[in-house]
Formats: sequence, structure tokens, C-alpha cells
Amino acid sequence: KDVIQFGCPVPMSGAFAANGKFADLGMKLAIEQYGKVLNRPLAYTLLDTEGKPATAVRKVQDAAQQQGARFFAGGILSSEALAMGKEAEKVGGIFITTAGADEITGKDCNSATFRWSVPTFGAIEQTVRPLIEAMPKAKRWYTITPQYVFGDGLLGAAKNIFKEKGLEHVGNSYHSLTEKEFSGYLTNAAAAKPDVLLLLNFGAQSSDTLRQAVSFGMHKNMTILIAWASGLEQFESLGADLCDGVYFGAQYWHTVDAPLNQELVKRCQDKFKSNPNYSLAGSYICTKLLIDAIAKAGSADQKAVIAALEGMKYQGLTGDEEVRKADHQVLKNYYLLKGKAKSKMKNKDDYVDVVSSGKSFLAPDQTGCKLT
Amino acid sequence: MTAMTRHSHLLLALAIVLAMPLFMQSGSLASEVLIYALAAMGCNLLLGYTGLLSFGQGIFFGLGSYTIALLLTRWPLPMPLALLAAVAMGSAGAAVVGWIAIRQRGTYFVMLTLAFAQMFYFIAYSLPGLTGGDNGLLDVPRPSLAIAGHTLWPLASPWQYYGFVAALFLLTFWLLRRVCDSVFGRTLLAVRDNEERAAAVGYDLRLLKLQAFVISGAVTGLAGALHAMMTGIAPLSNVEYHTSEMIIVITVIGGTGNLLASVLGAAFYVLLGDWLSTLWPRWLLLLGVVLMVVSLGLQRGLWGLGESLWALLRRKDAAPATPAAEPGAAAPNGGQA
Amino acid sequence: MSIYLLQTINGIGIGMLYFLLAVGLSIVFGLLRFVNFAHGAFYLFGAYFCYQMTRWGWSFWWSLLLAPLAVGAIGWATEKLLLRHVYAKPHEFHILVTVGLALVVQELVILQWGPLGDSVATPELLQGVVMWGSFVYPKYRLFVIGFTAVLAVLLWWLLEGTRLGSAVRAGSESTEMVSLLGMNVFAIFSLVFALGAATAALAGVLAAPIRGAEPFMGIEALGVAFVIVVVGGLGSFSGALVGGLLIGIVQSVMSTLWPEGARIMIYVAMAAVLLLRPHGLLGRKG
Amino acid sequence: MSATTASGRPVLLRAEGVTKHYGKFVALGGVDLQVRANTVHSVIGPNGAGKTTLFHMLTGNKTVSGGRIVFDGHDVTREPDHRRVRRGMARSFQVTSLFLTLPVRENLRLAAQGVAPAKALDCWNAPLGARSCADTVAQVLERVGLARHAGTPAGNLSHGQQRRLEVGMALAARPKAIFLDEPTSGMGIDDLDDMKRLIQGLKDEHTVVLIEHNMGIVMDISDTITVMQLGRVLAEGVPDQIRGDERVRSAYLGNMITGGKA
Amino acid sequence: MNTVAATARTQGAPLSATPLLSLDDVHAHYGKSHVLQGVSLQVREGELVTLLGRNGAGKTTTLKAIAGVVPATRGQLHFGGQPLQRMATHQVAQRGVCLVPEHRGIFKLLTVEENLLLAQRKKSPWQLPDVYRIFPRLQERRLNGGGQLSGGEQQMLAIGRALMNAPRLLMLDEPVEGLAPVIVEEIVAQLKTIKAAGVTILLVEQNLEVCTQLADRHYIIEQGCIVHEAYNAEFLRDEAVKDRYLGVGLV
Ligand SMILES: Nc1ncnc2c1ncn2[C@@H]1O[C@H](COP(=O)(O)OP(=O)(O)OP(=O)(O)O)[C@@H](O)[C@H]1O
Ligand SMILES: Nc1ncnc2c1ncn2[C@@H]1O[C@H](COP(=O)(O)OP(=O)(O)OP(=O)(O)O)[C@@H](O)[C@H]1O
Ligand SMILES: CC(C)C[C@H](N)C(=O)O
Ligand SMILES: [Mg+2]
Ligand SMILES: [Mg+2]
Repeated sequence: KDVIQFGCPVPMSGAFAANGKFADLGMKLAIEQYGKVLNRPLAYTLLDTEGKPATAVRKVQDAAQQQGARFFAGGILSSEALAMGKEAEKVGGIFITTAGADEITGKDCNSATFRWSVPTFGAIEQTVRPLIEAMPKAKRWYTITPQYVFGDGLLGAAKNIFKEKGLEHVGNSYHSLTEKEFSGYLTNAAAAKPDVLLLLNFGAQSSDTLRQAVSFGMHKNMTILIAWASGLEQFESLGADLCDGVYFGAQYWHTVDAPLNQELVKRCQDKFKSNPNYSLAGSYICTKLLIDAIAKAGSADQKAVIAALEGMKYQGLTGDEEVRKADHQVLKNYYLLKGKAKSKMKNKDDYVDVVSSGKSFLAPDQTGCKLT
Repeated sequence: MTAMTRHSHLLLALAIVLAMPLFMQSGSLASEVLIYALAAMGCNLLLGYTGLLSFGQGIFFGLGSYTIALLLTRWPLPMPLALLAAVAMGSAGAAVVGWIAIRQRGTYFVMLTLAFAQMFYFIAYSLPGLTGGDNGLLDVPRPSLAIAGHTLWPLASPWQYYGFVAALFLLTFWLLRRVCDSVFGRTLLAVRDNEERAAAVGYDLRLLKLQAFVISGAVTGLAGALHAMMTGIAPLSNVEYHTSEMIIVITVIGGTGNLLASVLGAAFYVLLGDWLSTLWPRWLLLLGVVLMVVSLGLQRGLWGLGESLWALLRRKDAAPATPAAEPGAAAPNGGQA
Repeated sequence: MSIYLLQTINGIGIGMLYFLLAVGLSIVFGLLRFVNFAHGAFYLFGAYFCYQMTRWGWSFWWSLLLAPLAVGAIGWATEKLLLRHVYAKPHEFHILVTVGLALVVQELVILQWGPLGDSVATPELLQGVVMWGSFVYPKYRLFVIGFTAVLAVLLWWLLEGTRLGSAVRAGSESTEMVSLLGMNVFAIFSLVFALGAATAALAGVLAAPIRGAEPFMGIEALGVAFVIVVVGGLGSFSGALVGGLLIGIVQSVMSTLWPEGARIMIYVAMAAVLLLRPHGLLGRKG
Repeated sequence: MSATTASGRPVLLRAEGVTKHYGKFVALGGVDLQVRANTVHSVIGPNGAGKTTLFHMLTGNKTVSGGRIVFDGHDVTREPDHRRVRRGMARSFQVTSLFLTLPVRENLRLAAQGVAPAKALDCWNAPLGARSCADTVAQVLERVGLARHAGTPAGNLSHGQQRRLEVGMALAARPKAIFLDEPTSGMGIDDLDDMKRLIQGLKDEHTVVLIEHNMGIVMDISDTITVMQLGRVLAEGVPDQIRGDERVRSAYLGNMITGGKA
Repeated sequence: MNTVAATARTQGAPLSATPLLSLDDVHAHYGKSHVLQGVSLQVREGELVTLLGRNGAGKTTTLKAIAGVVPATRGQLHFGGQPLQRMATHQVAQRGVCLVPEHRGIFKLLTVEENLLLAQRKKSPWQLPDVYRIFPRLQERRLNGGGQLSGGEQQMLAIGRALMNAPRLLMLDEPVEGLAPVIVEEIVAQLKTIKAAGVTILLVEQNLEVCTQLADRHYIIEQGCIVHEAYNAEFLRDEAVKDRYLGVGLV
């Protein structure tokens, strides 16, 4: 009866079903690993958000009412994550997510919402900057951006760096979130003759853009950087040939040298015979954070667990990580990866080399988050 | 429809509303059933009574939710007024879409409403200042029903909110019933049957269809607004093509030309979806199978099935001795493909 | 060369693929009066067929030949087992059954190949690009233009020049009358439906090296195909061609002019066409 | 039915130089027509002469390409059909056009109600009491002999029954002028005479414009006959004149098998 | 039930051993309504037989049952010695049973010529030029859409189309309905040549004049049953029958 109920609200159907599927595994892994906390058994329910914010909210409400769930880790899409964050606060729970939008720990932050993933600012800082250093001759940059807050966040951060470094931003193509055909934008980009093509879209859209860019032969005469890649799952779907020579920004990579990560990789290998990808790892660490905080707080009370989380420092999947109190953002590394030729791959998941990594975050007063 | 059945339908609706809290644990889920039932009833007025298959219902649903979200957050208005405004916006949107779309008929009409739905989606998408773009509008409050500071009906808990939704649902059901049985509703049936003749005997089809659209938009707008208050958000996905599709699917599954059928359709669809999604991540496959079975097997939706079963039961009761002699299979569908 | 010229050429490339995607829908939709929301599912099948065959080490060319045949057969069976029984019902039932079918296919694909997309390699022969001055264009896309053009001519002949074509149009009005003239309408319907499915599959195979294979490509394709069919005119073969090219070019040119509006322009174009020319650019009445 | 009295009646409907083009094809090439009140005015002519097209023009089913139509003192040339119904026009269709899923009675009620179409927007009151047009409906049912089938959906009637309902629909509107497009086509032999009497009886209250191929009816009950050919008026006159007209004979009448018996 | 009058053979086509078409106690339903309640009739090779009756008597339904459009729920149908029950419409048609329905069934999406060509069969003695010779009006409108024809033109097209379909048994449902008298004469003349060419015809027609000019024999149907059968000459004389079943002569 005194089970502590978790909820895993992720899209299991719709265009982001892949992320949902792995997120489910991640939470399962964490819950099974602990089994109990404070001598109370742990359990979780998978909630299919269908990628729709309204459905996500309703499922969170249902889970809160029917199962008494209070701890939610999930939300792949920004829109659903934002909505669920709000709802979690109302039902007296806690929500932790890996979604991208800056507002989650920015202007729409709230006391019950936490975020593990690095926001757009850090993603650009940790990819564009190292790339500039590696290629001082690359002066002309072209960007392709999905037109919504997440894309604009990335674009704004990139523009700041271009300005600071005196680089030429030779053009940008905005596109809608439902676009699939990028040849028109690529024709534009090719005509601008850039040195670097910076892709600010994500998921299937960035895969499509890259695929079509390669078919236009663009990888031969310019460098391509996808600032926010999803990591292993995306490389698998692209295939090694397309990744070869392309730069990717990533939240997580399974070869990262951190004790917790090595442990997770081993668990995954034992259990699923595969390496963890970002969705799985993100869900795992989010769940683990909640469990650890409950243990630390010594209670499953919302207020107490939040207090326990705030300022928590721990050994995470990317090394030292810290939950910042001011905006509930986890401070962690972001990675710049570079795809390698098929012939150089040492195992089937060895798509990339880690070029660099580091932490970059806006100061709390610049995020727009006001937690009371 | 006789007065008898008219009242029995209202009573049945009341029974459903009262029964749901007994069988369901989640007030949100129960509210969602009624909200989608409202939307489906709006759709039914167009599809079942006027013969207009509108893929634009999502527009009105979305308009309702955006309106109430904006009014309750930015220009704080008393909640009942905001709700009325959402209803008005729903019908205004429907008037515009309807005014243009009804110039076409048949498949072209369907496609035109589809085009509008897509256009509206992109408009909402590209006006983040107003609609919040992809993130949608957040923090829609759910103020209590109050007059002059005196709280009449708190809406904070899910079941309290359900009560509010249920009251509005019953009111709307009763109103729509009246509309359908009115001179207007009966004339719509004629329009559905044969537009050319309806025009020839003197009816202004545009006016009739427009009025049907406006009423449908109002009901759908109300549904959208209630949904936004339930979830606390007015997301972009409300105006997606999928919302329109879902409303139509609910309506057809329930059965067209009968309002109570829409309630049945909504309950079936929402509860089935909710249940299936806990069974298997690939639950959409099962849903797909259900849709196919319904469209293959049920001529008049679930309501029709219910009616046939009822008739069968009654016949058994009345004359248990007579074997069900089936006089000749119905004529094959020679006609239209 | 001016960027607009480049975009126009690129638009033709997109448009030809769109044409192939839409033409099957148009035939089925306009001639059989059947609103086929499952058309995208056949496109999806085509793409995964190609993916699977290349994974097994067969060449792309085999899948170009076999996928339409296999998917055509699936379409044929679908028509016989499923759709035939709803022809006589109003079109909301057509929508219901085909939406259901599309869902089932999509989820089956996810079950079999996972929810994540996969890339399909461009056939060896067509890798690389051609260059004319500053204009760079993938060889593969060039091939798609040529191939679909040839196919278009073949299809046109089949639909407008043969008796099968008129039988199909007649059948869309009254199945009863066609059978009274001694023709097996249902066989014709199966055939046409299979043909529609096969063209969609072909589009899927051709699209796979460009866009990869991904479980949700069907839904997206369906949306585009609807627009094209409506713009061109329901049931009109040449309409599908003109509509496809028009939408392709609009989309491509818009990505220079007003990129974020590229999508909305498609729908604006569609609404405008419907209001000014209610039956589409080349559609006939009825 | 004598032509002498007819010519003294006021003109209810006047068409001047009405033309209709379908693309390049000229279906009507300038038709002048005067219909006098309370007469039976028949329009006959070979198939494809443009009779139905002329009806479409007069009743506003389709728009004219040129010319002018004046009804009851109003220029109605540009008015849509539903407006003309309110001015007192009603028609039956050559190709049966009914509300097939609705009962016969409801078909007639809708037709009767069409005269005051604004009432149709009343979404509050049910069509009961005064709104049910019960008297008109009952009367028409009786007149067209469908009282027994009042509750049958129109789609389940036989062809001939549907033809009678078709005429009933026009009657139910209680129009000034009633346009009947081949009302007897498909009617049983036994019904022809009834129909003939019915049409004849109409002219006390209405003005009848009739398209008919059954010469037995046309010659017996018409006050005026207009013969059309190739989209133009070939001849006009009282039945005896038309019967004697050599051009009409060769273009249309032949030896009059149709209805020769009646 | 069947009160078929026994009739002496006075005139008509030579009898062949088995009739080309025979119906034996055929029943048919529309949903629950029992429309044909045991129709029995025979049409012999080369004969022109009419089926008369009041509105709603079941004439059209009888033709549809023969063509396989409405399934016979009971009874036997034979054509050329072979049973027709449970056969699909197109299979019946392929055997040479050709129905011109009362609504004519013109394809609106096809032009006049396409309508004709669709029905074309090589073995038919009537080809395109023959049809145009019979109905010159069709040739004038040959590129018109089928939906844009006048009522009479549609009727001509329907008959022309049937002829091109190589009929062994031509079933016409009120073929001269709505036609101008000259055209009716023309069609009657054409039906005579068609008959002379050896085509068997089953005619449903309200116009007695037409029927008696053409037919060898008549059947009268009432409420789904054949109530009278007579050879033409006899029928012409028998005012009582016409009076009783068809309401003629009351005038
Ligand atoms: N929509 C249309 N487009 C083109 N031609 C048309 C159209 N409608 C009718 N026609 C043509 O106009 C001519 C006149 O047709 P109409 O229907 O008026 O003839 P009608 O005199 O009523 O003949 P019937 O006695 O056979 O009914 C015919 O030749 C017909 O083919
Ligand atoms: N589709 C249908 N559904 C139900 N009943 C029908 C249908 N079609 C015809 N009927 C009924 O069947 C009976 C016979 O109809 P049928 O059409 O065979 O008559 P008919 O002799 O051809 O009459 P008509 O001379 O008027 O054409 C009629 O009473 C009619 O009401
Ligand atoms: C994990 C990421 C793919 C999520 C994405 N950036 C979003 O928030 O919409
Ligand atoms: Mg006519
Ligand atoms: Mg009949």
C-alpha cells in the first residue's frame, strides 16, 4: 500500500515514439536497480503522452488521481514538458525532464520542475566555440533553424558567438516543424558558399537535413555541424556513411569516462545487450535523481524532496553534476562529437570520437527564472 | 422524434453523467469524455444532420481553448464571461470557415475544410506572441464559479470540475436536442438528403448551412475552452489536423444523426484509448483494428448496434417461440462506389 | 544562374516525386470516389521494402521492380478483403476504415523495424552530383525526374487511352450500370486500387534514398498528396502532374523567398485554387 | 379551356430574348415567351430542343446567359431559385428529385414550408401545430393519391409514385405559377387521366407551365402551346393551330403514337 | 395464386422447345418488403414480350431480378437453359442479357461516344456507325458529357449503348418515356428491326399503343404476381382485361 509511485510520461506513439521506448527502459532500469527506498517499494506507470501536451497533462492527472503517483520523469518534447511541469506543481508532485526548451528552467520554471539536459546556450557554447578553435579558417557560417522557441534559442546563442568572433553569418533558413523536404533550403545554403553549415533542428528533421545535404555533396565542400543531436539513436538511424566527418553536439555519449556511466553501460549490456542511448540514459538519471533525493530527504513529501534536490551535488553520467538551486537546472557537460569513417569503427556503436566537452550555463539571473 | 424519446434521451444523458463518477476513478478522464462528447455533438450536427463532413472542427476547438486561455491569463475576465467569449469565438471562426467552405460540396467541401484546418494550424504556429507557438499557452487558471466574491462552485479538484462540465454538458445537450427537433433541424435533414431539391422548394442553403456551422462552432468552442481549463494549457496540438480527425472518428463510431450516439462514441473512444494505451505501447494498432471493425461491421455506428441488440432482446422477450426468420438478405449495394 | 532558376529546377525534382505520390491517390480518390487515407501507408511500405531489400544485400534496382509488385498485391488484397465492403457506405466510413488501416500498417512497421528511422543508401551508380556552373544537383534526383517522367507517360496511356480507363470512370458513377454492361466492376476496382498502391510504393522506394525510411513518413506524405490532388483536380491524371509540379516549385521557390512560410503557402495555394477553380486546375465536374 | 378567354388574361410571366450557352453550345438562342395568368401553357418540342433548359432559366435553377425574365411585375432575371419560390414559382423536375430518406409527408411539409424559408432558421420550435402545414400536406396527399403512403420514405416508392410526389412537391408550395417538367413521364396508364384532370383543375388557382410529350394531354388541356426547336420558338398558338402546323408536324408530332389513345 | 389465363395460340413467333428465358415462381425482397411474390413467365427465342402493370406492380423489380441486380430469394431463373440464380450481374450480362434501366444509367463523366464504346463488343451486329445512323442526334452531341444530355437524348444513348453490347435478350424498362412522338415512332421502328434481327426483347412499357404495335405476347403483373397472359391479337380485343388490370378505357 505504501508503494512510491513514479510516472513515465513519454510519447510511445507518434513521431517521437523511439525516444519514449528507450525512456521507458531507462526508468525501468533505475526502478529495478533500487527496488525500494525508505523501505517502501517502488513502482512506475508508463504514460503515453502521444506527443501531445494536452494528453500528457491529462495522463499526469489520471496517474495522480488513480495511482497516487507524485514523481514524474519524462517529457521528450518541449511543449509537453512545459505543460507537465506546470501540472506536477498543481498535483503536488515533482517533474524532471530532458527536454530542450530554455523556458523549462527559464521564464516558465517552477518549484516542482527540474531539468537534466543542457539548455540551448550551453549546447551552442560547447559546439560552436570548440569548432571555431579547431578550424580558424572557417569564417562563413550558414544556419538552418526550425522556427520556434527552441530553434530561436539556439540561433540567438550562435549569433552571439559569430558576432563576438567576427564571423560572417552568411544566411539562415527558417523552416516549420512539419517540414520534411530540405532541398530548397540546401540549395539556398549552397548558393551562399559557407564554410560551415550549422543545423539547429533536431531529431528526424536534422537527420533528413543531413541526409539531403550529403546527397547534394555538401559534406565535401563544407563542414557540417548538428548542434543538438540525439546521439547513438540518431547515428544508428543515419548510418556510419552519413556521419563520417560530420560534427554533432550531444548531451550524452556512452563512452564518457564517469563511474556511474560505466556502471550504467554495464547494466545495459547485461540486460539489453546494447549501449545506452540518450533517451535511456536521460530517463535513467532523472529517475535515479528522484530516488536519491527521496532517500536523502527521508520522506516522499514533495517539499522535502525538492529541498533535497536543490543544490544536490553528485557523481552523474557525465562526471560531476549539480542541481542548481536557483533555477532547478542540472549543471553538466555537453559534448562535441565527430563522426568517423566506417573502416575506423572499433565496434558497431563506435560512430564518433569525442572532440571536446565542458559546462556552459547562463547565470541564474539571465535565465529569466524566478523561483520563490 | 416523439416527445417520449426526446425525454428518454435526455434522461439517458443524465444517467450517463451520474454514472460516470461511480465507475471511474479519475475525474479528469470523466471530464474528457464529456468534453469530447460535446465536440462530437457539434460535429454530428454538421455530419449527421446536414451531411457536411467537416475537417475544420479542430479549428473551433482550438479557438475555444486559445480564447479562454488568453482571457483568463492576460485580460482577466470573470470565468463565465470568458467561457461565453470562447463560445462566441468558436462560432465566429465557424462562420468564417463555413461561409467560404459551403461554396463547395461533397469531397471538395471536405478538402476545403481540411485546407482551412492546415492553414489555421500554421497561422497559430507562426503567431507565438498570441498563441505561444509550439509551446502553447500555459498556466490557464481554473477559477471557482463565483458571484460577487461569493464562491458558488469551487472547481479546483477534478471531480468538482467534472460537476461543472457535466452541468454545461447537460444544458448543451438539451439545447442541441431542441435544435435538432426544431423546424431548422428538420430542414437540415432535407438539405442532407437532396440539396438541389431543397433549393428548388425555396430554401437558402447557404443560410441554413451557415447557421448549422455557427451552432456547431459554438458547441465545439465550448468543448475547447473546457478542455483548456481542464488541462491548464491551450496547446498547438489542439488545432492540429489530428484533433479534427479524432472528432470525426468519435462521431462516426458513435453513429451519425443522433446526439446521444456522440456521447457513446466519445466514451468509447476516450476510455478505449486510455485502457489500450496501458496495455501495450503499440496500442494504436489495436485502435486501428477497432476502427476497421466498426466501419466494416456497423452500419450506423455503436448506437445502431445498440439499437439492433435492443430490438433483438425485445423480440426475444415478446415472442420467444418464433425463430428469427430473416426474410431475404438486403439488396446488394449496387449503387455508388 | 539565378537562385530562382536553381530553385525552380529543384522544385521540378520535388514535384515529380510528389506527382508519383499523388497520382495513385487521385485515381483511387477521383475515379473510385474513395477517400483513401491509407494511401500513405503504401508509400511507407514501399520505402521499408526498399530498406529491407538493400539490407539483405539485394540491389536497389530489384526493389524498384519488386516493391510495386508486392505492395500492389497487398493493395489488391486490401481492396478485396476490406474496402469492398464499405464502398456503399457514406464517405465518413471510408475515412474510418482507411484511417484504421493506416494506423495498423504504421504500427506494424514499428513492430517490425522499430520506431526509429533508417537511412537507405543511394545506389552506387547514382551517387554523387552533376554540376553545371554553380548549379549542383544530385545525380539521384535527376534520375528520379527522368524515371517518373517515363512512368507518367505510361500511366497516362493506361488511364486515358484504354478502355480500362473509361470503365473505371464509369464505375465511379454507377457500379450497377457497369456490371449491367457485362464488366466485372469489382475486378476493375481491385486492379485500380492495386495500381494506386503500386505507384505509392514506387514513390516510397524512390524517396527512400533521399529521406530514409521512417514509420511516420506515410502520414506526412498523405497530407502532401491530398493537397496535390485537390489542387490538380480529383481523378485527373494530368492534374496530379500539374499539381505535383506546382506544389514542388512553390515549396522550393518559397524556401528562398519566405522560408518559414513555405508550408503555409501550400495550403493557401490549395484554398485559393479551390475557391477560384472549385474542381481543381484540371479537374472535371461531378 | 377555350383560347378566347385566355388571351384576355394578364401576363404573369414574360421572358424576353432569353439565351443560354453551355460553353460554345447554344442551348437557348433567344426565347420570347408570355404566360398568361390562370392558363395552361404547354411547351413542347423534340428532345434536346431546350425545354428543360428554358425551365431552368425561368425558375432560376441555372443562370441565364442573356435576356430578361419578368414575373408578376418583378424583374427576377438575377434572382436565385429560392427567392423566386417566394415570389410564387414552384416546379417539378423531369428527373425525379426528392428527399429520399424522408417520409412522403415530410417531403410535402418541407415543400410547403419553403414558401416562408426564414422560418426554417427557427431552431427552437418543433414543426408542430401551425408549423406543420398539416392542411396543405393533407390536401396535396389526397390530390396526388399518396395518402396511403404518407409515412413511407420517398425512396421506397415506385417510379410512378415518385413522379406523383414530384408534382405534389410543386403543389405544396401553393404557387402562383407551377412549372411541371413532364409530370406524366413514367406514370401508369390508369393514372394519366387523373393527372390530366389534376393539371386542368390547377388553373383555377394557379398558372401552369407544362412540358409534356404526351400529346393526348397537351392538346386537350392547353390554352396555349409553344413549340420549341433547336433552342428557339418554332411556333406558338392554340392546340388546333399547332396540330395543323406543317412545320410542327414534321419536326415533332409525326403520327402521334404517344397518347394517341387517351 | 397465379391466375394465368389459358390462352389459345393465335399468332406469334414459332415456339422453340425450351424458352430462352424462363422464370418460375420468383420471389424478391427489398429489405423486408416482399415485392415479387412468385413471378413465372417465359420468353422464347425471337419473341417480343411485354410486361404490363400499374405503378409499383413490380415490373422493374422483375427485370432487375433477371439481370441479377436484385437477388431472387426464391424460385428458378433460366436463361438459354442455364440457371441464373446466384450469378453476379456482370456474368448475367455476359451471357447476353442486357437491361436498359428506367433511369437510363448514362455515365455522366464519360462523353456520349465513350458511353457507347464502353459497351462495345466485337460480335455485336450494331457498331458505332449503326447507332449513329439510328440516332443522328447522338452523333451531333458525341463529344458532350453524358450528364449534359437532354432527357430524350439520354434515352437514345441508353438504347444505343445496349445495342452495342451484343444482346441476346434485350430488356427495356419504359424506353419511350419522355420521348417526342417522332422519336417514339423512330424507336418503335428500330425495335422492329432489332426484333427482326433476331434479338429477343422483354419490354416494360406504359404506352399501350407502342406495346400492341410491337409485341407478340403480353404479361400483366399485379402486386408481384403475373395475373394475366395473352397473345397480342387476343389482348387487343379484350377490353375487359385492359380495363380490369390497367385501368384503360374508363375514360
Ligand atoms: N450542362 C450542359 N452542358 C452542355 N449542354 C447541355 C447541358 N445541359 C443541357 N445541354 C444540352 O442542351 C440541349 C437542350 O437540353 P434540354 O434538357 O433543355 O432539352 P429538352 O428540350 O428538355 O429535351 P427533352 O425533351 O429530351 O427533355 C440538349 O442538347 C442538351 O444536350
Ligand atoms: N429500393 C427500394 N426499396 C424498397 N422498396 C422498393 C424499392 N424499389 C421499389 N420498391 C417497391 O417495390 C414495389 C415494386 O416496384 P417496381 O419499381 O418494381 O414497380 P414498377 O412496376 O416498375 O412501377 P413503375 O411503373 O412505377 O415503374 C413498389 O411498391 C415500390 O414501392
Ligand atoms: C531531446 C530533444 C530532442 C528535445 C527537443 N529539443 C525538444 O525539446 O523539443
Ligand atoms: Mg427535358
Ligand atoms: Mg418501374
